[in-house]
Amino acid sequence: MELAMASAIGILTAGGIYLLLRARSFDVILGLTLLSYATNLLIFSAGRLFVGKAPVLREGVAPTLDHYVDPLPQALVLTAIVIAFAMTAVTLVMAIRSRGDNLSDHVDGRRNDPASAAPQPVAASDAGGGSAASQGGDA
Amino acid sequence: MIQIAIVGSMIVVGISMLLALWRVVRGPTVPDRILGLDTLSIAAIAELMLFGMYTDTTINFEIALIIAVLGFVSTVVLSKYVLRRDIVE
Amino acid sequence: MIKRLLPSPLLTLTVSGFWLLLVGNVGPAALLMAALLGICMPLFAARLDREFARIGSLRRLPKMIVVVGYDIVRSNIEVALRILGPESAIKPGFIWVPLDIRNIHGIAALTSIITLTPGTVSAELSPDRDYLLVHCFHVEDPDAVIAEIKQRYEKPLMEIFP
Amino acid sequence: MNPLVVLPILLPLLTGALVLMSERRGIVVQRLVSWLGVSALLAVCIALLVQASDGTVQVYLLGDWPARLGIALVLDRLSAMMALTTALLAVACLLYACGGWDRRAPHFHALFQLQLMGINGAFLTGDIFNLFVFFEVLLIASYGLMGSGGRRARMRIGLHYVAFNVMASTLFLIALGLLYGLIGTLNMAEIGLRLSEVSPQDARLLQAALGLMLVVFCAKAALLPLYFWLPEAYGRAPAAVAALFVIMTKVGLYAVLRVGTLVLGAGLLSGFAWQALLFLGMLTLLLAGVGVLAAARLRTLVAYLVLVSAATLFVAFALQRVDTIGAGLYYLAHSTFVAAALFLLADIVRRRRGRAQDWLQVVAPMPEKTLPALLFLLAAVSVAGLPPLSGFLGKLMLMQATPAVDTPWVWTALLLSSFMVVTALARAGSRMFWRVAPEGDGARADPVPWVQTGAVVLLLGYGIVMTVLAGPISNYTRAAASQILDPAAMIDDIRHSAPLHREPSP
Amino acid sequence: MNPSLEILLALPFVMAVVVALLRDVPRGVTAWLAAAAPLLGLAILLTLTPAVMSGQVVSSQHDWIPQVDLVFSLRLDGLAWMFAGLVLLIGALVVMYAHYYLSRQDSAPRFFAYLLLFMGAMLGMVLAGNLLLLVVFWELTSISSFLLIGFWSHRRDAREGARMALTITAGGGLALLAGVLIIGRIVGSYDLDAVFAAGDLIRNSPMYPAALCLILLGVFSKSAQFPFHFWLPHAMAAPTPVSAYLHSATMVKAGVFLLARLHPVLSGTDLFFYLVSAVGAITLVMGAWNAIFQHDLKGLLAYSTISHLGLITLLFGLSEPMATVAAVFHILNHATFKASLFMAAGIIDHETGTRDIRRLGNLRHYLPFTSALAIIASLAMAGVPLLNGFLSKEMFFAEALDIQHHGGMRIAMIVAAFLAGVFGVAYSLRFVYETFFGRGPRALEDIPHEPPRWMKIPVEILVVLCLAVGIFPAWTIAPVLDTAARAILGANMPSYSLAVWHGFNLPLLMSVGGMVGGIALYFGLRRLLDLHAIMTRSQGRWLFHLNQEQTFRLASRFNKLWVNGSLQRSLLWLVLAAMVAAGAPFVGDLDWPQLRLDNLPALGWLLWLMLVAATAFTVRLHRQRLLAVIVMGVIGVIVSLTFALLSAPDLALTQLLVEMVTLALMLLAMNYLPSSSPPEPSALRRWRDAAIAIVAGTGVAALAYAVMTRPADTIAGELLARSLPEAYGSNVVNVILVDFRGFDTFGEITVFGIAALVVHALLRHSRMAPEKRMPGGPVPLPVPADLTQILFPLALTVSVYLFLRGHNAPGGGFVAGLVLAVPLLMQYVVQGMASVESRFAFNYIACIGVGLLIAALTGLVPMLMGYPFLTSGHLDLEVPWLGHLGLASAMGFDIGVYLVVFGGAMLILSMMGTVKPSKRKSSQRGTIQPSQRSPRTGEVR
Amino acid sequence: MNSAVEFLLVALLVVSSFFIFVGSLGLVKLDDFFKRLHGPTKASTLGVGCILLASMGYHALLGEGLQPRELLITVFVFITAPISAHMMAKAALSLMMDTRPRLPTGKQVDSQGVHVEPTDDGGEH
Ligand code: NA
Ligand code: NA
Repeated sequence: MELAMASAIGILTAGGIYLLLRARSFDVILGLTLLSYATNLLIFSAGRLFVGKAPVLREGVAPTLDHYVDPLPQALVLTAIVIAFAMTAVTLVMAIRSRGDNLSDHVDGRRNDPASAAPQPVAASDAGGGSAASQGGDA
Repeated sequence: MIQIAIVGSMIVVGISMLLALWRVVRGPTVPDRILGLDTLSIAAIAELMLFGMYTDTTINFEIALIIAVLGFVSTVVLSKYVLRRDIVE
Repeated sequence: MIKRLLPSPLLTLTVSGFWLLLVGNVGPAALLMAALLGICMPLFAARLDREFARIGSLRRLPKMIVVVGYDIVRSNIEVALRILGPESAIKPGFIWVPLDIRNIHGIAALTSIITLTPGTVSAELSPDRDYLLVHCFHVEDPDAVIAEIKQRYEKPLMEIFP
Repeated sequence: MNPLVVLPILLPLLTGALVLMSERRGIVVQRLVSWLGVSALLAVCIALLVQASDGTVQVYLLGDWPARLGIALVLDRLSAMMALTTALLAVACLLYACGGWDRRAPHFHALFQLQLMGINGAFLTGDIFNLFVFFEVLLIASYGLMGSGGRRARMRIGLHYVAFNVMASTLFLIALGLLYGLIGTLNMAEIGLRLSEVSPQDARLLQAALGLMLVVFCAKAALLPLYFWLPEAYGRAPAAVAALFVIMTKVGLYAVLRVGTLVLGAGLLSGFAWQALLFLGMLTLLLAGVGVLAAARLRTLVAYLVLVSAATLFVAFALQRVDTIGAGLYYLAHSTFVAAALFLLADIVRRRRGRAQDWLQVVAPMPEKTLPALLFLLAAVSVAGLPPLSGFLGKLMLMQATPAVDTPWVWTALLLSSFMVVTALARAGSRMFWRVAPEGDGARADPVPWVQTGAVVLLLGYGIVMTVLAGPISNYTRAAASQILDPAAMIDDIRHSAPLHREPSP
Repeated sequence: MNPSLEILLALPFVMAVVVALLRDVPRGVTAWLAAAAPLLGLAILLTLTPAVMSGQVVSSQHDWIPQVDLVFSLRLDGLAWMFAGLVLLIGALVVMYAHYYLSRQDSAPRFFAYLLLFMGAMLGMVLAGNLLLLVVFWELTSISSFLLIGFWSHRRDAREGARMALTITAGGGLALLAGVLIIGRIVGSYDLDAVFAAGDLIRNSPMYPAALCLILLGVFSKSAQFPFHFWLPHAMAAPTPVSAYLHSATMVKAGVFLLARLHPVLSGTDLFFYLVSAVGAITLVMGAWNAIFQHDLKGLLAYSTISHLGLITLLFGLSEPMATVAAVFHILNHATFKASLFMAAGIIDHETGTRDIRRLGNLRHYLPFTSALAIIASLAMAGVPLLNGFLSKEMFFAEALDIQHHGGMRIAMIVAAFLAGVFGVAYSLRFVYETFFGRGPRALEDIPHEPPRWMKIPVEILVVLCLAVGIFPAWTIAPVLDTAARAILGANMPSYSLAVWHGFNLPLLMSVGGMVGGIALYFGLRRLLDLHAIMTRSQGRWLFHLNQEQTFRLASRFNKLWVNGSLQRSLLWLVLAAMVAAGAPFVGDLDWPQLRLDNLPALGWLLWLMLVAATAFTVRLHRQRLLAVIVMGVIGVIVSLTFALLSAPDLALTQLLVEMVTLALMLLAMNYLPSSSPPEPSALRRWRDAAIAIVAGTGVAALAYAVMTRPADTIAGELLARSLPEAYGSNVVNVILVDFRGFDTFGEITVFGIAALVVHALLRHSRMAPEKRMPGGPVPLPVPADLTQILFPLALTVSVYLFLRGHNAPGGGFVAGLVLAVPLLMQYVVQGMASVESRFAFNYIACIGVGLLIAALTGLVPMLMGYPFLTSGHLDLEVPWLGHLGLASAMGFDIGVYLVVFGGAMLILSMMGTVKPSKRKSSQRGTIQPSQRSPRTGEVR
Repeated sequence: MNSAVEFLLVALLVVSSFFIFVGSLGLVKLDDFFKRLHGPTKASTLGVGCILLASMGYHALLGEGLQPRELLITVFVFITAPISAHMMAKAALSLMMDTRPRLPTGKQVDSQGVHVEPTDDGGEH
């Protein structure tokens, strides 16, 4: 069981890191998502792996680690899942805004995708004078 | 005997999930993949119920319930994406 | 007053029943909560209601359930056999089923039933709601299929959702 | 238990929540709420500093659970000082933002307050997972502050910043998972205690976990080779935000110091990694100096200055002496204020110079330059470590405290980086302020509200106070250093702090 | 305690501020205010003179930062007294001169403020009784001279000159600081008296060479010694009063002052002798030679200054008592004649509009009086008898001839001295002859005439001093020289006589030879070469420029390569750093853990297989984004099932729900992103990344395996035991979330809420074009709409159920919040945004705020009752016919969670679903032809 | 009693796993999307339904007691499965504009559900 879990974590990590190092924002986000699966499984398995010992107390069963699995890593993973979700949302929005504003979804703003051939926006003005709405995406 | 049947069913359902996964990765069309995912989640309900019997608890009920109530959301948003690209119009 | 407090008694009943099923007991606390939810949820849901379709007599409902249940079992076996058999023996096809039922709840119920019954999937409703596109796993006589659908499902549904 | 300890976290949170609910009432109400919150925060932080200055360690058991079961906040000299630094900085940043940016950036006040909550939480918590959570709070708020109201290049930089930090957080989680799997507890004091009794078999696994954690902290604190994200991110952030961000590299440094002493302080793992940090710190110092020379815009230049100060602090902390850490802490507060002041100043310059912005190459005049030039001079002298301001004193203390073995390299790195900074700042200053207006150049001078200049004056004023009161302040920082270098006492304090009404043990 | 030293030092600083603040007073007042500082200072100094002359050291001390031994200690001994006098006297004259020199456009308040600042810094440096304090003022002189040199900031040469001066001198200052710190380490104190007492200790210390070299770096850079000399000529871009001040008496003399200051402790070693005298000699000759070829009056004077400073340095380097006396003497003499010459040059510039020797000439007819003054001062510079320069030059020749024990050095020094004498005469001659005699002036705008009376007075005073010292040295300068030199030499003070006539001796011969040689050289050169045509280029400047610009350019190029702002590089380094940090402990002896393949049921292997396959295909399909997202959905389901099977029902629930919402988010985002990633140009890079990924994955797997197979030792037992009796919940995971570690959850929902705010802030005002448009308006989905509408209240019921049960069974606020949000999302999807928003207007932002407040208030209530934040309470109610009701206060906290999660999720989803389209771009990107889509990818073929 | 119950439960399990398996098999085996779409309906109706019955029986008779709430799972599956199928079918139809069936009235329906006259170049208008 441990071996399967460890190898699964490893494979998720490897996939995640490979995608993380890609050049397009969406690929990076996919990579981060894979990594977050790996991380969650890893933290979870820090409480060791047991079948059928959910940490929900039952009457007549002594509340000890012999009968229940360690609940703390599960709580940590819950927190981690929620935070990862929040981060994913923000990253996605940054990615689409970056794509919209810079006409490229390359993480470094490189413009080698033939789909968008419009001129590069002037780099200097990023401070947003006036209402951003009116100037938002206009190059 | 019932234990054997449960374990056997778990394996059969597991294989069904594997087959569904095969459709997901194989395609060939996008709706095929969506269908595979949908099938997978339905099979997951079955797997969870079997597992509950196997370990003699009902602790997984909430999970199965959630898949039943909201599992279709993934299918719907994916289909809507194929249909319109904009899933919230 | 009652109408405004309980816009849909059927929904109230459903929700309350759901609650009791969920908590698995009928103690006073559960009943109180069920009542509370039964009142609140429909009010909440009513805000999303787009077409206030009427609900008619529920007399035909039990029979309907039995029919559908029987059909599901029957066609399940039938389709399973066809899947296991040679694929060349399968003759799939699309059928446009002309609809007489106008109530949107009824149409929804009809599409659901068609889909739930193995062998047929309702794929599309024409924009004017006059036709329902049904894909059949194996069809030899389209008109028979149409007739069966109209007879077995649409008719009782039109009574339930006039 | 002293309820004041939790207030640096709660006050910004409540303020943030109230701001959110009052957003529809307009900017004035938001500002009012925000200022009330920050003033209260400042008062609380001052009180905490006074309380901590006598050397007692205050432990606050949240939920009244014993430290090992629940989450404990720990207030010692170091955390009190960090919280006060943050509060002082926050006052100036808020002042600057109220000059107009808060109108342009949606949710500015809420995000600002929640950012403060995250920073203070990171400084006060005594629980390693809770530290992660507060890291995330401050990071996500910083994403918002960075992106809100921005466009174009800032979005790309923002994406860079976010993705990098998300990956760092992932590493943090991996480290935490391994750590918990081996040690079985999350309270820093407990971990410190258990680490000292760990079997040699587990030791290397623990080293791996803690190594990962250090990598994360170093990434936040921008140590070589993990600083690439910083120059652009800080250089592009809105001024008030960039100024506030200055404290964030310090959060990473704080974490290095805290975890490095409290967790790694005793037993098998002591001394682990400090040599590497020292070496990388010096290298970073030099490369950051090169960056200062290379910067084409004033804001980027200031960002590299932040890097210089972070690297200096790495050196100071890695030397692991009471005197070097004490000097480092003094330098930490100084560099926070002065770098923040420079970010604000750079913004003022940028707006005064019209289209030329803060590009250093461009020949463009700057109208009404006397006051900004004077402030820039003060800030530059201070940040370059020239006498007589706080930067000089901080560097002097650090150089004096450097142990003889490390002296040649440390001094060389410090002085060389200082030299590069002087050179670059002389060039920047002369290009910014010593241009005269050619006729007809269409420079449009954005008016700068007095509150914004006031914010710069305030920050530089902190630096001057630090210069004048250098004696007592450095006494305090040294005391803080000796306190954190004696983790045994602190571990004892934390473990034996009793809940109010619960049983301490089953 | 006598505060006169403090007042003396404070005066210039105070007056600088006063002058700077009083910007609107008439110029005369400004000048008088500025002059007040040196004049009052001189008065104070005068009161202290008797004590100093009698050999006392006047001192005072104030603590500043005792921890680093930085004491504000002032100390007036003979040397300090002499320098203070010089600084103040020449300062007063310069103020007077500057008042007439500055033009209307120049801001007098600013000028005088800088000047006084500089004066104060100089005073502080000479008065400092603590080496660190000395360094402080040393660097202050660098900074203030930067401002002075760059005073005419509209001129390029001024800006460059100022930067050059600052870079060189402040850089030297840093070296000096290091040197001083080493001295402090050797001595254990920075107090000058303590340092003086530790001369032998210092010279014998192994750190002595380092300290000496570092201090000399400071000295040489400040006093423009070779090879740092080149900043000085470029500092001539400053207004002439500044040059007169900085380059005669003050700035450049700071270096030699320090040399004199530390002479007792540093000199006396061979290293000192060779280093200092050699550098001095080179500077002496090189400066003098270069001076001959300058066309700019001030340039000539600048090189002459360099040369004279070399002479002083050389004298100090000789380390003989008499040489030291000569050095101090020459400091005084040089200050007087050089200041007057600069002022004279300024007058010429002022009256003729040029300083170019080639355009000047015959000025004695136009400015007879000024010419006379300048000629006398030039002769002093040349070392003509009866002028002060002659005396110190004679002493220098004598000392060069008197070098003992260093044969080669003696000859070199004599040659250098002689050459310097020759060159000195030559450039002085050139200055005099080509300015005041001969033909000219050429191409001037106006006919020059004498300047205002008051402008000449400073020059007159200085020239009179030159004469007085030159003719009556014993009566005028002797006591001063004695006082100053005694402070350096102490008991080693030699006996000497200051007389104009010492009889015929070798030094006199050298002087005469120098005169003759100089005259011959000048006229010889004139005959052989066209001096006017020779364009000398400042090699130093060129080098400095080359260096500095090159440095900036190199730095910038390096930085662009190294810190290129690439996320890919950032992430790569982060991954590599993590791999190194986690791998380092295992380098050397890696013991592979024993692998066990037992105890995994068949189902587990099936799940494993699915997870692995799904991961592999996610990576494989990642360029087709929609496909990758679908495959990743499988991973979510499998991970969730894994959690369920391995006893973590809460995790499984949460994972499932988050999965659904994430999928929706990704699809919403994909509408605004390209549908596929272009192929990557570099296969090498892909393989590299794959290798890194595999190594990292293996590493993580190994670590995870090692940890999982270790025996566990956790505090969890206690959590389990105390969960029910003290926290009143049997779902221990939930109890941890809302009670034991409620503070984490608190942070977590804050993160969630902020994320929603961030999304809102980023999208509210932005307009974005969808990547590709589908033709037509929103598509109606009547059947799904109807069905989801039926589902909606039932799903909400489930949400309430999960919320209420959470404390004792899987569920809780977070899950319930999402179960509330997801059905609502469904409504948005099937009914359309407008339809839902019109019926279901909800302020999600306020919802987040209220949620956070409720969560906080649940924690605050126990605080009001004296318990810590978030302490949970429990209420056991016996309600008449409802029976037993248990209420944990943690439920209140969970309500906060519920609201934040619901509000946050909905805010995020609705913002992403309602981005305002940007009309301009939609036309660029075009629409999708439904008939041209590929069923395989859903994209246009 | 017990063995009869067990036999019944085993039978239910066998039936359900059979249908689930056949459904997935169909998903893999059949060669056209619309044919495959019929496979999973078996899983969601008889397959899941029988397992739920088995589970209820198992818990009622051999385990923790009657769990009527498990019935709800079936109810929800029956409500939601048609939505999924309908949406997937619509999605698939939208990707086969040229081969999708025409209305009996002869009109074409495009992905927006709008009647359009059939033209040579597909659904453009
Ligand atoms: Na069907
Ligand atoms: Na939309």
